[in-house]
Amino acid sequence: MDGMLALAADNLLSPIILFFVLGVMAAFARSDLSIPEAIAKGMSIYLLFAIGFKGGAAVADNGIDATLLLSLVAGLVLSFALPLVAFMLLRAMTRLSVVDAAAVAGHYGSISIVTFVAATSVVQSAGLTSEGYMVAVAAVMEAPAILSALWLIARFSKGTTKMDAGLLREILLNGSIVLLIGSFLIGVITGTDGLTMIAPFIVTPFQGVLCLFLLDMGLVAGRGLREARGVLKPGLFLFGVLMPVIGSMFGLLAGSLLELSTGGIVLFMTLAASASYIAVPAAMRVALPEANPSIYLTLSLGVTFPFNLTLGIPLYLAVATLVTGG
Amino acid sequence: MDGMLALAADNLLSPIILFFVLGVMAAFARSDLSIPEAIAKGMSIYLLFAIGFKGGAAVADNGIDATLLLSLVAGLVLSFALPLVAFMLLRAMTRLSVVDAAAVAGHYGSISIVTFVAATSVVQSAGLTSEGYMVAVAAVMEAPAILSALWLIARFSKGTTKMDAGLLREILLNGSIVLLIGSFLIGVITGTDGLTMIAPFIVTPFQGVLCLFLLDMGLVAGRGLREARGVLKPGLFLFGVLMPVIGSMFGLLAGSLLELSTGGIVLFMTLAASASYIAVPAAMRVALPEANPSIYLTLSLGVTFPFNLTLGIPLYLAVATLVTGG
Amino acid sequence: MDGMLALAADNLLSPIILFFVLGVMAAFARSDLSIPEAIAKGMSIYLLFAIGFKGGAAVADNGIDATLLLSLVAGLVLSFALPLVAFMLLRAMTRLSVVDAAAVAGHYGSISIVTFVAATSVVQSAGLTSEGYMVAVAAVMEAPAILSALWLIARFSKGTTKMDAGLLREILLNGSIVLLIGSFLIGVITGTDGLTMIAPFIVTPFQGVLCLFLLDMGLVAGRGLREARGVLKPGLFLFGVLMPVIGSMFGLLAGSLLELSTGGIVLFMTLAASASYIAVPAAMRVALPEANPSIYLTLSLGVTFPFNLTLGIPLYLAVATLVTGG
Amino acid sequence: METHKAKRVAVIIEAIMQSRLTNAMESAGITGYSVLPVLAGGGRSGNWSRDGQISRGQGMVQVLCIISPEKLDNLLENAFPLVERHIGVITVSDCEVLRAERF
Amino acid sequence: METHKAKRVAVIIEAIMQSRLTNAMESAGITGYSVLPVLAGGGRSGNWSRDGQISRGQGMVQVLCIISPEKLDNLLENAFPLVERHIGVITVSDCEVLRAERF
Amino acid sequence: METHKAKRVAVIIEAIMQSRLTNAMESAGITGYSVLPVLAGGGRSGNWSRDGQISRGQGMVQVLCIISPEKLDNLLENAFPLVERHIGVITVSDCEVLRAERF
Ligand SMILES: Nc1ncnc2c1ncn2[C@@H]1O[C@H](COP(=O)(O)O)[C@@H](O)[C@H]1O
Ligand SMILES: Nc1ncnc2c1ncn2[C@@H]1O[C@H](COP(=O)(O)O)[C@@H](O)[C@H]1O
Ligand SMILES: Nc1ncnc2c1ncn2[C@@H]1O[C@H](COP(=O)(O)O)[C@@H](O)[C@H]1O
Ligand code: NA
Ligand code: NA
Ligand code: NA
Repeated sequence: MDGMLALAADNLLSPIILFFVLGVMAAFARSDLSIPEAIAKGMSIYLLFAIGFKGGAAVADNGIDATLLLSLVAGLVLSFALPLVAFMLLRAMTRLSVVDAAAVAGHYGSISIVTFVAATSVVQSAGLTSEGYMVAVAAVMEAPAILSALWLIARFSKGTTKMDAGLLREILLNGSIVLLIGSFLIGVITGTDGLTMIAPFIVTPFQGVLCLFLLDMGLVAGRGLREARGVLKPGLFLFGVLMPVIGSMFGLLAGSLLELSTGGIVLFMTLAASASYIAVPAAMRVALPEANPSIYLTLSLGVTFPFNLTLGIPLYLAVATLVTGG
Repeated sequence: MDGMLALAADNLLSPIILFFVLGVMAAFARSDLSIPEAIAKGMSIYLLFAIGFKGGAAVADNGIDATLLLSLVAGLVLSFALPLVAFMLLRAMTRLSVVDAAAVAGHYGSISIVTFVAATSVVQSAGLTSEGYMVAVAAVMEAPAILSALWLIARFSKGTTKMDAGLLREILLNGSIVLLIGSFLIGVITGTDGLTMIAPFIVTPFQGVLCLFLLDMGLVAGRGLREARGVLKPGLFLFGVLMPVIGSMFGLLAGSLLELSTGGIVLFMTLAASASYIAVPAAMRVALPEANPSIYLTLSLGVTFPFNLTLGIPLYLAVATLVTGG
Repeated sequence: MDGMLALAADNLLSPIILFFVLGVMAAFARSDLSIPEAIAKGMSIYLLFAIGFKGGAAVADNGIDATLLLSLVAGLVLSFALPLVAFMLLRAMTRLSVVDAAAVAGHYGSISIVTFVAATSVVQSAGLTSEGYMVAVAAVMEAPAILSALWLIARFSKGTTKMDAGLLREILLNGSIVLLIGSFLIGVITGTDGLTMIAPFIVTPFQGVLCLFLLDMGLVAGRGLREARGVLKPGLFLFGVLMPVIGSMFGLLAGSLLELSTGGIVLFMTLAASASYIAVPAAMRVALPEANPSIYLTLSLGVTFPFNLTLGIPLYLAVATLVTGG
Repeated sequence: METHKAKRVAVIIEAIMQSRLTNAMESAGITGYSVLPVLAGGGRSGNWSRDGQISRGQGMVQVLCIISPEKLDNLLENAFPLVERHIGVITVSDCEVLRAERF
Repeated sequence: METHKAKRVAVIIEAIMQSRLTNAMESAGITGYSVLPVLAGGGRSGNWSRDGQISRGQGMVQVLCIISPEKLDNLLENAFPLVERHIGVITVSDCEVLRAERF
Repeated sequence: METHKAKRVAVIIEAIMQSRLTNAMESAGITGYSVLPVLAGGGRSGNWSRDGQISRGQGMVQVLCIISPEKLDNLLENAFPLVERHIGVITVSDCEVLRAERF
């Protein structure tokens, strides 16, 4: 317990978290500090490129692990299943309409890649390693949850959704999925040689870029929270911190069954715990325009993301360490 | 004297200055070379982030210096006072109206962060160190001069200014102040550990980014000069090179009284000598729309900035070395 | 022959090429992956800045080579002459109108700086060195081909072109020429000292940035090819792979006569083989609006660029090694 | 200079709907349009801005379409169903064009 | 398709004045607007462009506001004092809107 | 509030032609204009978009010019030759302005 508190404190005082907090505070104080859209997008491309490639190079280094495929399948299943859990919880805990509840639920089956990156960095600082292919698991978990959300609507509401072929392609060939998987594969192909060649770009400056990126996330999350105060009823807020913990338990289960390393389990827990704030919102705007975006965005980016970043990840690390005994 | 000439020559032939000159020449030749706005803004965010953090980490390393607080106060006083000096000088040397003179004066009480960064790099090359908290001094000197400018108008002109509460907040919570102070504090909190973690991002590539940034500054300053040729009457031009030297003397006085290190004194002189070209112009457009922006922008960015960059900083370094005898 | 195949295979599996392929595939699959325009422009500024400076520093290191001037002249001559070759070939091989053929021809006299950068990196991996001033040769080869294209029109068509003074200035003071030559000169002036200072920015992360940049090139080339399928008649396509090989022979001749190093010859071949896709298209839109941009853009960026990147450069390297015997 | 009557249709719509709208227009035989960026806005669903947006890239754009008057109804009928369930604004105004044969 | 008369008010104004203008509009009960970027311009105070500007970010924007005709005077009266001392342009034109209840 | 009749001329033109157009306007004594970015478009020469463009930076822009009606012909005559050989669209519409002395 003490160890866990120390861990949480350590995490809370890392530059990464502090820059996130700076962003939130600047937004609350209505400072005009802002990162240009192109720079923010550029940094997120950098992060995807870097973690995809590093994951791939790690796989090339260790050889293909027998559990790779099973992990992908487990990720798929979780992404499909978690929205159902979230939906039931939301219907029980909040007064959201079916449409809004389904839309929110979809976000929690999918993942947030920055949360994943932050967890990777915590895992590393704790001196643990993890399976390089966890980035591939992250990629396959992005989209399925959207289908679950649409199924929930079809099942529980009279409303119609517009799941056209175009949308399906957009979801599956989403830029961040393509970049993550593509960089992963290139990492696998070029291996350690490739990594050595571009390490001064994707390894050494990584933490610094992550700080700036989280500053931007803080600004955006803070602005979102300020605008959407009215939306955040207590039940909803509670869901926003409870659901990631529940999700993480599913991740723990999957990771343990697959006998992943402790670090790998932490990452799986984090993936299951995190909520999408880019891919799923975009799909929801197309397929489910009636759902209120400020509800799902505020929950996912304003509540669950900060929770995971500050308390969640250290918690998942502590639990995983406890369970695997090392 | 010889040493100083060598110093100036050295400075003039550093990549940083040469890229600035390249930018000015490209602008004069009407080349279409330009740095995208988002990249320029991204680089300035990078510079603020990096120098704030490094300053904070240095303070964490050396312990809080007793003179920190006094230095901040001295900075505040200078920022309030220098516009009065500048105003009197302008009324004596030029034929500017009260409104234009007050607007220009406000710029010279405030500071230019890039000039400060360039000075830091010269101080370093000269093998000197400086107080890490000088970046905090820079931050507190940004805004007060604006209030002085508005006071000058209220005192000497019939015109009214619009100093609404919104403007005051905008000035104090100006993005660059928030980022600089925020990064400084995070540097103080995370100290050397934090710095080690992100040094490959904020320390090693710093000089290179600074070159590109100054290329952009040169382009923008050059374009400004080309468009505003008509504005630059001899008296005004003279003010643009005289005022920084006078300002630097006030900085020298403050730095000497505070018994700062030689490097610290150079930085204080540079802050006092430099003129704002972002924060103050923006405030002036809101509060004093009648003042002619091409006058204050041309003076601050087209005359004083290049002067400080090329001749001013080596001069301040030579004088400070002479005065402190080290 | 075996060695050459191995070389080609090596090249094809380098991260740089693989990221280009990823971009093309993403575009073909109509993924929404895209690099923001400002970031793409920022990266191209970075590349020009870096190779210009490195080239200049290398010249400073080796002393001015007697053949520098002759190489520049040879570059000029090639840039003027190659469009004539290309024009004849196009008139023989395709059914393009005089206007379209002249416009395309202009592109092949000029150069693609990214192809040049990729060749530099292949030359380096092969353990060869090259003359630092080849970047200056690249710069002088950008513009003359445009004049040849306009001359071809004047000579062979009744159409009029609008070669106003403004256009001439735009072509000669084109941003990328100014940045390349400017950085080169600053590299010459500041030499190894300057390079040491900014190497962590322009040397170590270079390959990584290049990967991202080629990802973007792949996306753009892929989208162009997808949109312009109809344009690519067999004769045209054949020209797009034949012309670079012919061009490279002229480059080989020039490089051999000048007795450049093997690496230098490879770069000269690459310059002659590559086709412009920024400077020349822009000039053509102004001077020759009747020419169909999708023809010249598709050929230059969709056919010749990928050809050079994947097969051309290894071929030129093999040939140059054969000819110089080492 | 001789000008001809035309209609200027401006649709402010979410960026993610842009390609759906222009595809629908193309199917209806309307191929000329331009898309302009929108930085910020306000409406019944609150204020937003590209900078402060929870998820950037989900802002709005303005699709501008100059057409000859007789094609207006066709355009509106094809564009409207797409916009109907979504937030946004459609305006139509009169204008004059040179080179009428192009519209 | 049924359309209704409305007014299109376009205010080109310095970016730093944007929030002051939209706040003033909101106080006057006008909540629908869109802000479009402006890249460059020229006028009595000379030419400027976002690229070559001495201090970037101080460019201009265009605030676009579609309102029902009876609200026009209210808007102009509230917007004008803000714009008055500043550089910029206000234009008003007629347009038609679908879904008139929104304006 | 008192308004005055004016013309709103909008020219969608390739970015590389922008300075040539505004220069031509200035020579014709017309100094007030604003340039707006265009992200994407479609027309007789196909579709393009700033993101997917073979050579970025070669997109289009919209040059907006508010003028008093009597200057319209002068503007069109000076602008037209430049635009004539190039792709793009010119529209003219009626509008009202405040502070008519400025136009
Ligand atoms: N009256 C209006 N004038 C101009 N733009 C508007 C107007 N109403 C809405 N918009 C734009 O359309 C978006 C969505 O509007 P709404 O559906 O009312 O929330 C706003 O954020 C604005 O960008
Ligand atoms: N007649 C006009 N048409 C379009 N935009 C204009 C016009 N006049 C001024 N502007 C815009 O408003 C800015 C300031 O104009 P001014 O106050 O005349 O200097 C210019 O830089 C343009 O962006
Ligand atoms: N009818 C139209 N309405 C709006 N923009 C148009 C129209 N026609 C053409 N454009 C714009 O002008 C560009 C060139 O048109 P075009 O010359 O028809 O290929 C297009 O890519 C659009 O950006
Ligand atoms: Na999840
Ligand atoms: Na100062
Ligand atoms: Na060539």
